[in-house]
Amino acid sequence: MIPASVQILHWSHYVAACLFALGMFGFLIRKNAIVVLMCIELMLNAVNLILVEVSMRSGHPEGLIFVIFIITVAAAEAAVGLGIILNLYRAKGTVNIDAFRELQG
Amino acid sequence: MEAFLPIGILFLFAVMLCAGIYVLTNLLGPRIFQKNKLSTYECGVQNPLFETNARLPFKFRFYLVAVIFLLFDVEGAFFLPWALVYRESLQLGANLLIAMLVFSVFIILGLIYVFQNNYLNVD
Amino acid sequence: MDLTELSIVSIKTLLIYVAFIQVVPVMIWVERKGAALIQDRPGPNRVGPFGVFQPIADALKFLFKEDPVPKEVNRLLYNLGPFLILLPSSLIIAAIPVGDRVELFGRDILLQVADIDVALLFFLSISSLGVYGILFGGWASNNKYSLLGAMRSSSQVISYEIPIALSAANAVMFYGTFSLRQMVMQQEGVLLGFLPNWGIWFQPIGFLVLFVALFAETNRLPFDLPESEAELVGGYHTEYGSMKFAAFFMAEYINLATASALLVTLFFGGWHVPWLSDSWLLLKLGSQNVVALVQVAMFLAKISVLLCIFVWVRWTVPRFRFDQLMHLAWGNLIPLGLANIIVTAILLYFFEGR
Amino acid sequence: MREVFFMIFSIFTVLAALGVVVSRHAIFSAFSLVLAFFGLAILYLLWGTSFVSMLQILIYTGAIVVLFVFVVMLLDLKKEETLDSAKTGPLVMAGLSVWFFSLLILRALNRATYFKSTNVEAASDIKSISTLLFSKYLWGFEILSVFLLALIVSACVLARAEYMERKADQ
Repeated sequence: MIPASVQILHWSHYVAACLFALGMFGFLIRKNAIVVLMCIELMLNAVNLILVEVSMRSGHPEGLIFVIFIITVAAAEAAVGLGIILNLYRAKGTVNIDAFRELQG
Repeated sequence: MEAFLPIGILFLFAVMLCAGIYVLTNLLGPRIFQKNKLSTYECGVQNPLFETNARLPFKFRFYLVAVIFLLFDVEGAFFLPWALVYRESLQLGANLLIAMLVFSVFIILGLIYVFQNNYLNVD
Repeated sequence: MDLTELSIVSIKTLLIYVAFIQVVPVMIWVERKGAALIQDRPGPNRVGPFGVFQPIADALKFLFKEDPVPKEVNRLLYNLGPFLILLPSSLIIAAIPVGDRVELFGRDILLQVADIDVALLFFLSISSLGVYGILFGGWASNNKYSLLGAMRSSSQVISYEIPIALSAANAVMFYGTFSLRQMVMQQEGVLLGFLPNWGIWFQPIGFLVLFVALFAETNRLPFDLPESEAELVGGYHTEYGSMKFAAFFMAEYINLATASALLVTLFFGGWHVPWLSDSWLLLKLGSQNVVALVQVAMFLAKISVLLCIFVWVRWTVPRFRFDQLMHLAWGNLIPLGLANIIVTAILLYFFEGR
Repeated sequence: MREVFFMIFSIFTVLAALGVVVSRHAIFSAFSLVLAFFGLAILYLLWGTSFVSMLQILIYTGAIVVLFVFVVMLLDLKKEETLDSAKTGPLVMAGLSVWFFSLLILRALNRATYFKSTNVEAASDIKSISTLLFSKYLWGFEILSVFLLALIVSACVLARAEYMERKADQ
């Protein structure tokens, strides 16, 4: 294993950072619960992109295995998250996250 | 990566075809707009029948189909890499066969569960 | 990727794409003539001899018809709807190996848009994108019937994607590769003396599952529920006018052609002439280009046989009810595909395992 | 040649991701999510992993976002005011945290040096990924199947079709 001083910062680093930043921004700002879930998916994809890029440039394919597992977990998260949102919609009649404030006493 | 360049070219041709269709239709088609032509098709009924809430549960079954599809699609996708390496791995013994049998047991359990509570009787 | 190679690739892509688009008018004519034959009526014979120019007349009619866009429809998705189906179905053409290779301009040109090593996986994932055209088209036309039609049609299309994935996995297990070109290479010559060396003899159940699932994937009868005139007034393309309505059917026929091309590539030996091996053909016919011509003709013959079967089934089998349709997918095809994979895995172990 | 494609599709993906956050109606954000994932799949392709990019299109764009679109079509959402109705406080805080976080990532990555293994090309085609998946990570694969079974049960219970029917019919 020889340390390689590869040109570190590449386009996809910026893309991944922007994706994560946008996902986080949407997660904090948006009022619609479904769009919040979509922004979480965006964040997961930013992680995937960095994993693919680093594993391809360094030659270790383990990163790709992690990407496959992350895709599965993201599918799981979307399925259960949307199930919860549907139940909240049935209980509250709206998907706006301001309405789900039961625990605030 | 080089092999995917022709697919990009094919995509360009497809986009050109679609744009051609869209532009030709707008150029050649006549423009005679009457009121009733512009409202969506309602079978002649003025106020659409099922405006009430009754539609909600009917549509929930489609959500169920989509969720169960998502989970089984992920499981189906795991069969693809397995199938790729299964034939060579037989020389090294049957551990891939056993791995897939265990995987299929859980899929079958999932299918049985879905069918037993007939979540999928979408009618 | 110098310029000459780029131009060769783009010309080849254009030729193959136009060839696949020519399937649409031919299929319109075959469909109407086939239906007429089955229902014992003459069918279109006014426009030109035997109604051969009828598809052209239809195309012109669609072009010159007005395209009324209802008011309360949101423009972007409404206009994008039909093209979101047409784009994926034309992208799938890239994975189909039409012929072996041709020696022109001193180069070996593969008779295939893109020889990628993930061709079958590419086919699966791009065909799963077709759902968006149905969903957005149905939702954007802002009409109860088209919304429900879009939901029913897309739940049918997605629940038939899993049997396709399972039978594809079965095929990959046999051929040991995703590339459709290698799969066709392995189906050459003669098997057990009298059979052509096709894939169907090894995986009959895989073929059955894929054949039925591809019917549903292309929304063909007997899985024609979303467009069934009786219940849903035309399903998700109720609100579409002239050429956009034609775009839906163009996409359906291109899907039909690519689906039968996939069946031919996986199970009926692609561009191989049955019983004859390529080297023998090269010996007989001299130059490689003539052999390639014969191979492409054989590929087209096999596809047309399957297309006629599609048309024949459409006009003889009654339509499924929606829950029967879902039961067929989840209750019969998916367990059958799964069992097929397990059984073939075990058999392979006994024949080849240590 | 490859750098040009990288630049085009990077910008395309970021713009599509921006569309997800900004668009007014949930179905437009779902549509731009599809474009973002498609752009990402092409980026993976440019990096050379055709298997992961096809998997991304197959599962992410072909199943997860379809589920999102189904749910959005299920609940007839009205067009909502997105950004201007939010109070300015969380907006500024969110913007700052976003900016700070992306800076953090870039800073950390800048110093990372890779230990380049010898066989870059061999390690990345499908066969080697699959053999690795089923040799070293076989247990992860088995645990995944149990995980997916638990998911099927939980997703079905969450949907609770019968209970919803009764509730909606009252």
